[in-house]
Amino acid sequence: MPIVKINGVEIEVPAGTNMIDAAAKAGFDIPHYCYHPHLSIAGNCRMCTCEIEAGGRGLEIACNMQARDGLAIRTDSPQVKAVRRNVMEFLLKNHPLDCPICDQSGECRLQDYYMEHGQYESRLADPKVGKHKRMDIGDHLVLDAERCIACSRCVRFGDEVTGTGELRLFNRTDHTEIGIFPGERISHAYQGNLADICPVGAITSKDFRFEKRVWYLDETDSVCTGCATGCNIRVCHQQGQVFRYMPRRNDAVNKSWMCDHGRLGWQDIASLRRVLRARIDGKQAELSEGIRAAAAALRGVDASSVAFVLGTRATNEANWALWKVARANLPQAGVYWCQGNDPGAWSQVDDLLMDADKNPNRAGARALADHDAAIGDGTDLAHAVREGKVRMLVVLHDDVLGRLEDAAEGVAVLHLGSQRNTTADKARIVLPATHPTEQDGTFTNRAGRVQRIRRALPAAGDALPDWQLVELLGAALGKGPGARDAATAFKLLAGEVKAFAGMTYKDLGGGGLPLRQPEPLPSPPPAQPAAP
Amino acid sequence: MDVPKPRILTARWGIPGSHTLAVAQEHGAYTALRKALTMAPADITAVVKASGLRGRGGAGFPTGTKWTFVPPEEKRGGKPVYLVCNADESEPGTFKDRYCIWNDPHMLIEGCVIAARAIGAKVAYIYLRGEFKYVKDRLDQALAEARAAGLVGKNILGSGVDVDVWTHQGAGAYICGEETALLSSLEGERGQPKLKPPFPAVEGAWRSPTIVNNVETLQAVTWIVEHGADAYKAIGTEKAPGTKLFCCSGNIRKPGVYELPLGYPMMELLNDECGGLLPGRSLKAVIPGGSSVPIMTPAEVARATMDYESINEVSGSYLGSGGFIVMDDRTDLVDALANLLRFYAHESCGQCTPCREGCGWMYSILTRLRDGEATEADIRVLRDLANNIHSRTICFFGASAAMPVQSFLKKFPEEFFARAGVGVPDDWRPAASAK
Amino acid sequence: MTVPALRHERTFVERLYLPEIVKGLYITLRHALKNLFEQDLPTIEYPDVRKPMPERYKGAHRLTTRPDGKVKCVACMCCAQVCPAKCITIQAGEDPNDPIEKYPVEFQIDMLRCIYCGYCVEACPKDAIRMDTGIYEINAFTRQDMVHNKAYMTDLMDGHKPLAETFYRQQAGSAPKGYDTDEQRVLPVDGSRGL
Amino acid sequence: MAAFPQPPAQGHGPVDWSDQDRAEIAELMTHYPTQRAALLPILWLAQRKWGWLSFDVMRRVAQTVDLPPSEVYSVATFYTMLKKQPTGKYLIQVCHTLSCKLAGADRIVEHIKDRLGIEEGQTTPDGMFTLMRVECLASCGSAPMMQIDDDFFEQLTPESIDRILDGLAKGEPLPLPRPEVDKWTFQSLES
Amino acid sequence: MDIPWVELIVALLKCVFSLAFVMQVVPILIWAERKVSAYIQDRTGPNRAHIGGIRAAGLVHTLVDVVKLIVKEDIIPSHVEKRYWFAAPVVAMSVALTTFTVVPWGDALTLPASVTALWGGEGPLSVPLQVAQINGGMLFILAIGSLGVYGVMLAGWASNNKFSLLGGLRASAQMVSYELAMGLAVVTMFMLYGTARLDEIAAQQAGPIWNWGVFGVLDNPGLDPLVLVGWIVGGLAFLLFWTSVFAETNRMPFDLPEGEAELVAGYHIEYSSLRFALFFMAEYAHMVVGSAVTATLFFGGYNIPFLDGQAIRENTDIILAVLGFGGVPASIVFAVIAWRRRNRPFYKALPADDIRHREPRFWLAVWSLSALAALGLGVVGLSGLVGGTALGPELVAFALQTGSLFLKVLFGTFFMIWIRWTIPRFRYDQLMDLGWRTMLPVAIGTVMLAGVWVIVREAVQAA
Repeated sequence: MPIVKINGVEIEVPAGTNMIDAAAKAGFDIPHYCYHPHLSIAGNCRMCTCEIEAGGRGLEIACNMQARDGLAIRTDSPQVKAVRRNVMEFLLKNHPLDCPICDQSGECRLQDYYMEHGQYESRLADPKVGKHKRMDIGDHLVLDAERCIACSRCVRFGDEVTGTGELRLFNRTDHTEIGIFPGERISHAYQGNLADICPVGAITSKDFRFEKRVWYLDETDSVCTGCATGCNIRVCHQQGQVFRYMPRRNDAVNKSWMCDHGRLGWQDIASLRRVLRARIDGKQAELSEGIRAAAAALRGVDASSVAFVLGTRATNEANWALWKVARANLPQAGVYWCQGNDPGAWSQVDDLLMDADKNPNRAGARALADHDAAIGDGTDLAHAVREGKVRMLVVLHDDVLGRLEDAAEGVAVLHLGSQRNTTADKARIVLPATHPTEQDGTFTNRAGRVQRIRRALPAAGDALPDWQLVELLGAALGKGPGARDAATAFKLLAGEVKAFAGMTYKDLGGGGLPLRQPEPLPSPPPAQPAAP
Repeated sequence: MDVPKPRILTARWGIPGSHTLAVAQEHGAYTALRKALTMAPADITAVVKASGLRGRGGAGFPTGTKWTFVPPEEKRGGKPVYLVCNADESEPGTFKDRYCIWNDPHMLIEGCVIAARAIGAKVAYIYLRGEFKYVKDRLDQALAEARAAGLVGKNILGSGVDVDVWTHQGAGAYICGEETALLSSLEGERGQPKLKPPFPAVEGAWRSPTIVNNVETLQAVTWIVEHGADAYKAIGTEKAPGTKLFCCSGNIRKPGVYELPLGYPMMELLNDECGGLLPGRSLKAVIPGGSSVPIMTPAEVARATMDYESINEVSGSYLGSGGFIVMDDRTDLVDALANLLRFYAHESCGQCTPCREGCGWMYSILTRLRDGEATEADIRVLRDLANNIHSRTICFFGASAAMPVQSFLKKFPEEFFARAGVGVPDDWRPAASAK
Repeated sequence: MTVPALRHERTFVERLYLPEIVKGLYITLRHALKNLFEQDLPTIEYPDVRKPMPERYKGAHRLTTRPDGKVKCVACMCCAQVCPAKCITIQAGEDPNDPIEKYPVEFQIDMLRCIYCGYCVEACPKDAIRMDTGIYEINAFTRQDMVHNKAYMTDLMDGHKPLAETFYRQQAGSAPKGYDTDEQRVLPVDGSRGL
Repeated sequence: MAAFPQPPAQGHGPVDWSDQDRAEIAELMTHYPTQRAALLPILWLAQRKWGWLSFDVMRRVAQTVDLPPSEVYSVATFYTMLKKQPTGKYLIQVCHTLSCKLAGADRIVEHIKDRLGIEEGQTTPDGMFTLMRVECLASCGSAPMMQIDDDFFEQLTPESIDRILDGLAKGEPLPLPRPEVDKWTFQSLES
Repeated sequence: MDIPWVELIVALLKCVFSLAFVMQVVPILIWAERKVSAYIQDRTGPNRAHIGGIRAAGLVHTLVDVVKLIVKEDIIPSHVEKRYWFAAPVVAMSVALTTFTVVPWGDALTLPASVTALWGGEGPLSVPLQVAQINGGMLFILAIGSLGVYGVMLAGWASNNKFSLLGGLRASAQMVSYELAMGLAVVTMFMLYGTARLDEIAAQQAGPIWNWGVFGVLDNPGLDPLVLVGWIVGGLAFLLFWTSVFAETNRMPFDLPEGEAELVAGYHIEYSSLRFALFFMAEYAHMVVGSAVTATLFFGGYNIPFLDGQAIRENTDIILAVLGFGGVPASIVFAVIAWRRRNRPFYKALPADDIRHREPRFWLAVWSLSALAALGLGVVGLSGLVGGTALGPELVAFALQTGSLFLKVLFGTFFMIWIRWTIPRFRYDQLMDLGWRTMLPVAIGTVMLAGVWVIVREAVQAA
């Protein structure tokens, strides 16, 4: 691996590494607009210009400079600073400076770099070039061509990531602007990324439009629960209200992208379909009453006719806890996991990010099933129900009844979940669980990567985190798994289940870890409706 | 100056019907090709290299050396090699290629085939600027004749060499004269320059190795292959052998294209070939190599000879593409610079920041200056902008736009400051009256 | 930076206190008698007489308008952000028919919280909020009424001049410099707008 | 929010190639290793066929080369010779870059404007002529000059302009070939 | 008739008079406090409230204040000890008023036989101008004054509030501390006067000004340098007493029982409306009584220097004439000033129909009438009609002597106000330090010195 020198700091990077990345590794921030780690090099913003000390000469753009032995650059010489200042001046020449109404304010690179590298005094006495403003270019996007600095990130995104290529540069000279063909609209499912990658306010999101100034938002790293892909996200929220999800870079999962369905996933946090209170036989009840009633109901039936259903929408911790509760208190009861596709809910599946399986933790539930061969799958459960062996179902976040339909007539159901569905509506006892944004835990994505979710919001209503709800149910039955918090639950889980062996929340960090197993789980065939 | 003025490139010019295959062959066309077909490609390259031929497009890079940059076949990974002839003649002040093709299309075709053979290309494209529709028609006609005669296409003259030559018409973009932009345009994209590295010789059109040569260069190649490197070296100067077509325009009696050996004194070009200035006029300034090179003062003109080194030594300017624009004392230099900047502001491809925003900005300042509405501070901003654009862009266009501004402001500051209503400030010329 | 007070050892006379007390009494008596007999106190007999407010006096906030009558404010939240008392609440909205896309659907200032620091005025990039009304009588019977809303602040100076200017004109016969003539407005002399 | 760009008031409506065009396009495509490289020649073809490139035409071209229409529009807006607006029957483009300016291009433009009674960028009411100033046309030696459609007219004088425009107005074809083109050195206009 | 009706009625009248004497001063003091503080601080003070356009320099405010305090809601907190809480302001007020009963405001009013005959009296009746002639009059004041601390303590404790309790504690500690010095200062004066009866004390100070207590109570000084000792004794006693009066009345700089910064308000924090007003007025009543007692002990009481009761009665007509003709030009000057004030900027800024435009006219009228009255008085004096009657000189003496005391009280209270707006308040430790470590030793020393002086004085007077 070549060793390059940046501002006198020597650093070893893989051959071909871009100097912006190399500098970042060495701890130097090279300002840039057009460069994006997951897009091709355009080199047109000229902001990343650096001075070559050795292995070349003059000023070169860092984004088009590849690490090679003997290369030494400076990112802080007076000349480099002058170039940045001048480039900023040029960029702002025709920029409308409508920061007050621009949603990008606060996360705009023009602002940031201006403060850092700008000239601070205007020399502009000439009129600015006017361009198209406020154009409706897609279901989720607004385009303001005046703010555009023609970095062409969005063009390259359209060419290289989605392959749709709607956005283009039109005209030339300082009339260059981004736009789409008249009558066309951006219709792919990754529009939000265009607003994300736009370093200025040219492309902004309609969903977030004028909702909040970004500097008010708190950010919590989490994982998207919209499908099995498990895109890394950042939950942007303020005072208990989520305003948007943003993708978080994780090269192993989602690079820098996420789909629009996932991006709008926060809208169901406060939806009418949330379960906020415990219900017993259709009547609202205190949570403690609900748990007592559930325990009593479980004790009142023959243990062998009870089936516990692990949820593919529940965290690993909760599934493990439910399994432990079942094994410790009702050893004769059956434990099942269901793959749980919701057929038809999402039809669009591509080779980019979206998965047909809309459950974020299928692989986690499956890893548990692999650990304990006695855990049956959805087919086994359907069998058992049809044969009438099951008199009582304990369901964690799963719409079992929705799939079994009338086969499960007469089966008493205890539902632990956050959203109303067929199962929750028909259940005898419903206990409210939190939305993933309201709890700590882990999900295992389709590729078997265990990733943290973090609590961003206070729990709505009486809801409790999945694992805690199960824990309390276990305690009411006699023996809970004995976790005090999510981290402990995960630690116990890691100590017991080989696939998670040795993992801790600290190890998972921001990017997660793959399950420990000889080979990764195969991806499911896309768009194939799964059997319940 | 009594130097021989051999007609190498213009040999067949003026002969009636020289554009037809029959007349051209009568006057020696395609003899070089026949000779080249007998040579190994490497030998052709060696001859060209030995001749010291430098690219006539403006940069003056040795052509033979450029050809050697094409990766050998085993390193190409099966990618083809392309030859592209740059006939996108759009530098203001330059108009030679049009006459080259118009008068002697077969010499270009011959050159293309020879060069293509040298670099191993199977296809050569002649990129003509969009306005040269009628030139393209004549070239296409010549090509058709040559193709019919087996001089172009598959199995040329039974040698087993395949070289197809196609014309490609641009559509009015100065920037397409820049080689990477030309390749973008050839690929059917916006004619925006590409990042270097990789250089076109390594990764050019369709990401394959591509050699881009000027029309005049390829025609010179024809002559070199026919007559040998030594004959070519005998003409011109040591560092810049051969002849060059000079496109003379502006306030002179006899504008036009003149073929002269390199190293010809500039003053004689002006006074003898061009017929001197119009009666009663005196020389104010000369732009020696197309609009984008720095301007020269009369004193510099008197000392310079027409070759790459001398011009640069004497005035810091460049020979460029040989567009020799003469301005006499009637010329308003502020207006002239505004005129040039309007050209650059109009032609910037809009890709990278300094040139995209800077050219328009410089033009608007110059417009105000021309109209007497600018101040001294504006002139300083203008110079700063030019400095900030120069060599900070993807392609050479930025420098092309900046150099006139820099040189006009440096060499003729009186006119500009007078327009702002002030004298030249003391700090403007830092002891640099060295010129 | 703390500056140490200059102290000296007390002399015996000073330690007796009584002479010092007499000195103090002399000073206060001198003031009292002077004021009793000369009667040129700087006190202004408000509200019959009003002090000419300086141009830069920070009175009640108003929202300025564009020529078409819409508020200049574009709901950029700069004022809300900079406000140390966090008394400004803005709800942004989109105006589909206006080239200036963003406008405040509601703009509220809780005058009970406001500390009149004027940061909002300084932070405003659009000159949309000003405190040049000269109104310092900000009162209401309920807490809710002390929350000034967009309509109130927009119409506050409707047809009137900023108070400060009126006072100058009233008292000195000339307006202070620095007011743009477009927005000059006349305030009723009875001061009813302020009460 | 506004739709972008505003489609021009006029367009061509649905357009399609003739068989001859298709053959020509197929032949053009053989010149290049990729299909899209033929975009520029096809746009020229389209412009010659339909006069100018409306959005309808560009959409058709996009289908032909299998590209998003925005890509075609992007390319079309880059090149000045591709007409995004309809012009008169004859498009007069007068060069006004440095050499032509030194030779008096401004006078030429003024003369044409006076003669046709239009401003730059306008079309005569009868739809015959559109006048434009353009940047360098590589005919600096024979300045001043203009281009009418595809043809150069050089060393212009007011008289020669009158002659050319008279001829065109009468419906005569463009005088071709013209003697100036074969010359490469010129006697300057001594004026 | 066993019941001496006449004496009963006279006693009642005297009570009413003394009550009126104190209570009429209180509003004036409140007004003066505001006005003096304003002038000292270069302000105008209260001047808004008016009756029919007449603002009377802010005097109306005091009236309005009273009305306000009376009609305000009387908040009785639920957590207080009700009985004591109710009692506290009453205690405070009654103590202040009771002490005045032993202060004489004139030597005696001798009603001639012609008057007493109206109710069948026999011969002239001499009415001492003092509510109660008690032998230990000064001791009575000390005793009753000490009760004042109960009002404060009760209020502080009964309010059941930390702050009020702290205020009450401070007040009681402070009062107890300064009572010592006060008592010793009084003892000094006892030694000098040889009696504790205030009427006798006042009578001893009649005549020349050096008879005043503050100069050591000297009948016939001569020019002996030893007189200075008397001055020192009297002066020290006065300083001690006067300082203690400040402390006892909780006036600045000894107003530690109150304190917005540290105690919110002090012992009366829970009081509002009229109950608060009682505390408020009690403070001022205390000031009046303190000033009256000080005047009596040190400044000749009701005596006018060089003009004892006998002299007044003998020269009634001359005094009246001088007063009358002296008053005329003074009134005219005031009338002119009042009339000129109509040109003040304030009146010019008023709307034309403002009712306050009549103010200058009102004052012009008042001062004109006053000039007329003074003229009348002068004429009466000249005419010699009054001096000839039996009752006339008695009434003039009564008026002048009471007026003298009134002026002295006013000056005393003004001085208290003046001090308040001049001197910053003590810290509590400084207060205690001053009381115990400075004033007590000095007071003891003063008592000793007084003993010396009593002996020396005899020698001096003998000389």
